[in-house]
Amino acid sequence: MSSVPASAFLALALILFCIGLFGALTKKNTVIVLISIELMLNAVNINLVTFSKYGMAPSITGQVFALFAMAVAAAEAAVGLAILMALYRNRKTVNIDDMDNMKN
Amino acid sequence: MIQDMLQSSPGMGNFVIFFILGLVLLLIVLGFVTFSILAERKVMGYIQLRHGPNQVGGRWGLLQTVADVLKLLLKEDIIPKLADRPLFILAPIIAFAPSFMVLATIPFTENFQFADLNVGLLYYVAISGMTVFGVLLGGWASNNKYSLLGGARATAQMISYEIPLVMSVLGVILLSGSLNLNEIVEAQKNGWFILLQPIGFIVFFIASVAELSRTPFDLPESESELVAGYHTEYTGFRWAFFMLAEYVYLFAMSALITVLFLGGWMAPFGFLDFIPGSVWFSIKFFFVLFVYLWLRSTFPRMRADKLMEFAWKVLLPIALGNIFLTALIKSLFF
Amino acid sequence: MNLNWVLSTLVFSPLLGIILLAFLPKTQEKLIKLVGFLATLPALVLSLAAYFHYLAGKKLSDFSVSAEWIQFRGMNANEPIFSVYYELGLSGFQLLLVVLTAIVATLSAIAARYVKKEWKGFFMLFLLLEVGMLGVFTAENLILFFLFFEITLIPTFFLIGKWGYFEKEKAAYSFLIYNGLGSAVLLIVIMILFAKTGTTNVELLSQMTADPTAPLSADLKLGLFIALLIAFGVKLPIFPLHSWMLRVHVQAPPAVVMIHSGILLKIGAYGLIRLGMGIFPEQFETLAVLLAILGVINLLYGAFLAFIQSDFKMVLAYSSISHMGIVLIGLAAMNEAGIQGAIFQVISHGLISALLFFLVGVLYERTETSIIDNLGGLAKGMPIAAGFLLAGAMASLGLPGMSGFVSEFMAFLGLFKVQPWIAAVGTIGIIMTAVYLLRAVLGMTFAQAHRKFDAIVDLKGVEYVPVIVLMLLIVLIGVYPSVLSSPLQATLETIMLGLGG
Amino acid sequence: MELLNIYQNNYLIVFVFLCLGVLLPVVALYLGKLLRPHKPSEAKLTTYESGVEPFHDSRVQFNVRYYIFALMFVIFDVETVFLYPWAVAYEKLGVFALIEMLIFVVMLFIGLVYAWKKKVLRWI
Amino acid sequence: MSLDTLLSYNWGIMTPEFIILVVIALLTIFDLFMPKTMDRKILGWIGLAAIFAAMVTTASLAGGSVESILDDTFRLDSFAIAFKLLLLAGAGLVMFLAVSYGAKEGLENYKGEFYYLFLTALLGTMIMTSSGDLITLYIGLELLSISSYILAGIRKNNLKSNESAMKYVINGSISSAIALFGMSYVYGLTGTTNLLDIAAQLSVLMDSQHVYLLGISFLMILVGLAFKLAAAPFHMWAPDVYQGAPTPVTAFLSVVSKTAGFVIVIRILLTVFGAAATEGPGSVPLLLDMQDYIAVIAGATMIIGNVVALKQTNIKRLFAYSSIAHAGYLLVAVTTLSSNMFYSIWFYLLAYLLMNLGVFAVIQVVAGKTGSEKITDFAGLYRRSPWLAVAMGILLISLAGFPGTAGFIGKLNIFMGAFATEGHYVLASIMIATTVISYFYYFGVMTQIFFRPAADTSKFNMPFGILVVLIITVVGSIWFGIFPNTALDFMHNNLNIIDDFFS
Repeated sequence: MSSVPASAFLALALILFCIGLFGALTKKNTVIVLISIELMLNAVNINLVTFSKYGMAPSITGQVFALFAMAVAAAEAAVGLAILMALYRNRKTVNIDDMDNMKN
Repeated sequence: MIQDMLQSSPGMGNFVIFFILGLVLLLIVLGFVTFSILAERKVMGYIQLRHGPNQVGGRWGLLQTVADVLKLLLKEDIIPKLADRPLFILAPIIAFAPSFMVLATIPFTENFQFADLNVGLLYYVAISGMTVFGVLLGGWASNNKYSLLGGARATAQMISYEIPLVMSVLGVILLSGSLNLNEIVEAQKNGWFILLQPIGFIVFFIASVAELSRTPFDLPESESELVAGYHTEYTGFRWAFFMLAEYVYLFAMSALITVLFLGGWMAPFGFLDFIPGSVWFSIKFFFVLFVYLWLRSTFPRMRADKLMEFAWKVLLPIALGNIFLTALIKSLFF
Repeated sequence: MNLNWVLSTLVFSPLLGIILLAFLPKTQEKLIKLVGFLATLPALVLSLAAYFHYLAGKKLSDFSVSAEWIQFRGMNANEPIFSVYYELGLSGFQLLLVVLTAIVATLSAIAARYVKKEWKGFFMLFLLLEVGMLGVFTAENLILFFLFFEITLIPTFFLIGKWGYFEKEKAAYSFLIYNGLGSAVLLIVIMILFAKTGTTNVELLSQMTADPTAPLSADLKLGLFIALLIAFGVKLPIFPLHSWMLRVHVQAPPAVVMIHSGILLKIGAYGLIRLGMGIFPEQFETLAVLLAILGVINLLYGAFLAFIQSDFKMVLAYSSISHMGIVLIGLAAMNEAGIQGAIFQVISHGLISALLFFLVGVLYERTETSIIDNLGGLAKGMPIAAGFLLAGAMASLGLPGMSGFVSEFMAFLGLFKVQPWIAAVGTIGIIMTAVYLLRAVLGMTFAQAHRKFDAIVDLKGVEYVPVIVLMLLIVLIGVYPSVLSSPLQATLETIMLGLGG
Repeated sequence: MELLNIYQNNYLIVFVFLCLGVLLPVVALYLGKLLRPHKPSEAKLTTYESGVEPFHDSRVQFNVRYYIFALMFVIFDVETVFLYPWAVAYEKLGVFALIEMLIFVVMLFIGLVYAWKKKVLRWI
Repeated sequence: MSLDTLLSYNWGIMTPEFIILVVIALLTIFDLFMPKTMDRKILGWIGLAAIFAAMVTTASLAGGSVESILDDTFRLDSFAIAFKLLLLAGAGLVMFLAVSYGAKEGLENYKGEFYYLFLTALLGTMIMTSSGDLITLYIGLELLSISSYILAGIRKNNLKSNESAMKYVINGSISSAIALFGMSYVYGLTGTTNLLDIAAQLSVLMDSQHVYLLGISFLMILVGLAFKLAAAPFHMWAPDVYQGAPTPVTAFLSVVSKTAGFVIVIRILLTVFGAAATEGPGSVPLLLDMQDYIAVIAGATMIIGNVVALKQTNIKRLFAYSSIAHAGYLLVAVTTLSSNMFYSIWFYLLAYLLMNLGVFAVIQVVAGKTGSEKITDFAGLYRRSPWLAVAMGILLISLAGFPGTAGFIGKLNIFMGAFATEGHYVLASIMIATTVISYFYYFGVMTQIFFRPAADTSKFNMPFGILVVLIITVVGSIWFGIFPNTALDFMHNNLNIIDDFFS
């Protein structure tokens, strides 16, 4: 498996990141948006872990960073879902386009 | 031979060999499951002073479960009209596959282990967590109120008990300084972790019972409340795979407890070393298994709210405390 | 004797009034008006004292103040990279404007007796405005100048917007935006100069721009000068930038228009002379013809439009534009007579317009109109007021013996020397001035009366003070111009030196 | 090189187990299809609700409590991300890490107490 | 790492953080175990005391040499102290607002939560200022962000609050993911997350491919942080969030959070990309190469912020756009990289803190009384409460940047930098032009306050907290407008930021 070059991992991360970004920016369903954001963060983690093994100067720090990123992502998702629940209770929708109560 | 193969570079040949070996294990496990069901019935029968299977299946009802399997195989396969078909089909597979996968890393004896992973314990915890998806999906895809409720309950219970489970095992990791199951066994040379980690063991054991959805924590499939729970709509072999997963987990969990707390294949005292590791392992393994069966036949089912609160309010704080107690002991005495 | 304190005290003395007013109950109308009036007096006294100090033959530089104020620091250096000093000073020109400001401010405080509501707020803003004006004329430093310049904006905005007439808010807004833009452009100029030369002191800058080794290219200087022209052109106002000023003249309350027309517009002229001519003499020369043409356009445009107005306030507003044209004409001449004429015009117009607007205020107070037709036959009801109105108009149209004549004469004299053709066209404006002013004033005083003036009281009591004081000053300058010209001598010499003549 | 091979072979085994785990159900179900009867009827295909005619859609909104527990799980489970490496490396890190982790777990515990007091942990 | 290492660290430099951290924990526990009926205001006062104590300790740390502990992840330098003081001051004032917050659908039920979440966010900002490592920087940022998400949605039964929080979560998470992705490349190219080590590594970067990659990561970090700063075109979330959040939270977001955003921008951009070479060692830093991008963002932010503000009818939205515009002004200073950049940014943030918090104090009083947030609610404020009106007037004038107020000096500083170095004339001109545009809406509010008649002439009750905030902000705005050197000299004499970055 050492034959797999680092660039493949990086490309994977980039593709995942782009998919996530696309989803986060275009999807109507808030849950999917949150999932897309998680995808973006996971792409970052792939990057970090790849670099920690195959980077210019491999070091363990990348993995540490990835762990922190995971924990933060979890907290973010938890807060996002909690807020979504509060919103759903009041509004009965998870559609982003329905969030237009302001601008007046 | 195995060592040589492990050291050769991986390729198709290795894959085939591993596949055959894995298949052997699979058959063993299937055989185990078949007979552990029988054993369970028998044990419960004796404990509750009633007879287990004795009408069919030859002597002691040995073939009873074989007949059961054949019956399941021949049953008509029904997928409800309103069900979400792809998910309905997928759910049992998702539930079963991880249960078998976790077996790969368990060291049965010194030499008999499939994958000696550095992060074996983490692997077990991570992969076993996947089963929840199968259960939840099964419940959801059936489009049945009982199933949905059962699936949700099962999920809530499993994830709640997973927290104390992973926390309690930290004591073991602290003492052994490794996640590799082999090394954990080695670390018990001077004393089993059940002695050094009594609190951790108790928490782990209770949580494991809940993870296996066995009495007294069998709420997800409480027949009397939920008409069987998340697999209400499943029949035949699809249903069988949910059951199979449960029993394979029973197998895996018994093995894991043996490895983590009971010293794995090691003899309890040095002078008993002449008895081979596999025997020791089997003895311990069957003992643990027996305790599970024993529990099932003696305890009543817990109330749903008590069950959940027990995990968060009792087990989790104890597990957290145990971590520090262990860390403190370790830095003071080791 | 150390006279450093004088200018600071002079500029900030109205603040004392503000503080006093803040503690007065807001229902005490009489008391508030009295305090407001009294608070303008220290500045007046001090400015007159300074004038007599000068007349006594002592140097004006006695008054200069300079203190450290702001230091902008950069990397590593312990020395600040840029320093702004608190610098106030007086030259002859500035002295005259300070005196003018002090006088007009005091008189407007008297005119402020017509304010009908919220006297407290009015006087507080009014006094703040005075601080700003005095500061503008004494600042020796561009940043300080800009600070005071902007300080005049805010009180004026509120004074117009709150105490003005019907379309007050619109007027206040157009005042704010036009002047805001002007000051923004001014700020750019100041900042570029500051960044390039490291100083904002006007003196130093004048020396620096004359120095060919200074880090300012000719193109940049021209650009800066044009920007400056726009900035002060808004204030003055020069023809295409004037529309805000009409609204302000019509909508603002009398006391504010007195200040506005009498002094605020002069800030534009002051800026052009002191900064434009002082710092960029060469560029000024380059654009002199353009300025002359702009001046004539202003003159004619104002005059023609003044001719067709039916509201006397509008007449005066256009007349202001027209008269500011004369300032430009004088400046564009680039010789001693012209510049002197321009400065004379600045001061004389300050006095005259203050007088006329005061009278308009008086009339409006009594008749609630300023439409010329409605005021016909005024001479019967209010003979004294009508008389002063006529006298004021005469001064404005340049009757010999009054201040207007001296200034217009000298401005044109200057321009004829250099640009006879343009000047010739300009003279049409002089004639037009006579026509429209007489039309308007005579229409009010002696024309057929459309209403009864029985119940209307003529000028009385304290109202005489502004009228007489202003009239006396106008005549004084007309008869004895050297009250102005002697303090100006030094200033003019400096300017001429800068112009290379 | 040998270590790498062992490492990779181990994961190959994991992959084999995954394949087996998936294949078994697939094969078994396929074989079953050849053996079992197939006689669908309308009644067989309806959803089971204790013999009563099914009513409403079954995919009702879950009780909100389930979500809250899911959130709690996410938080606490991910925090173990820090506990596991810490436990493994504890020997090398020493007291320093113990104190650090103590602070961390105290914070975690405050979170638990918070949830407890806010009655989030109560089922029904 | 044994006990010796543990004790060898100079923990004293973390005192402010520890104070806040301990108080957070205490407040959480107090809130949980206090009887339901008890007023939670006491928690607010405790929090305030903590902020004050942290401020005093931070100030007492000033003047020392640069110290770093925990393997250089926590770094206390002059930069950190200077900005930490700002953050603490801002947070303290916001706390005063929060203590007196009593809107109709107020925070009564969640007041306890509010206080410690607020302190948590503050802790995040403090960690950001002091971090010497990408990981701590990121953790600080997220600590701030996640707490802010909850704060924005703390009125959980209010639909607007929910929406505001949801939008904030989505936008904030996307932006931090983008920035993090950029950071991962920086890590990949250097193999370290320590900012100084990164700088050292990047300064000898040779490969053009890597420079290209670094450029991409720069842009990603810039975009991610631009979201946080609410810089155009990534500002869309700000108005909605500001409108929906409770007023103290809005004040916090627009002041403290923004300050923290600039802190991180300076830290990352200057340390990492200021050192990165474009063509081998000693060549032009990448940051200078990329200056144009920042300039474009700055220009767009100023224009969009000011122009869109013109048509707002909701006062909080108006100030959302206003604060976007101010972020634009600050970005001008970042763009120019002039020698007085730190002073100008710091001073501007100080001025901005004073004037904006003052304005939000007034908004809180007025909106609390009327129950709505329309600009027309301010009509006749001068009649109803002259002092409040005058205070608001002064603050607005300061925001508009008139001389004699701190806002003017702040802008002057920035102009100075813009004209001084290579002469960013276009940017500076945009800044001046948009400032004039801003007169329209600032004076529009003034028109309501001073010129329009009041619909309702009842008086306001001014809680003590609001009074304190107003006095501090108004006096501060004028004081620093007239004697700016009191602040600038403090910076210069006690702190030497330049050394932190270029030594």
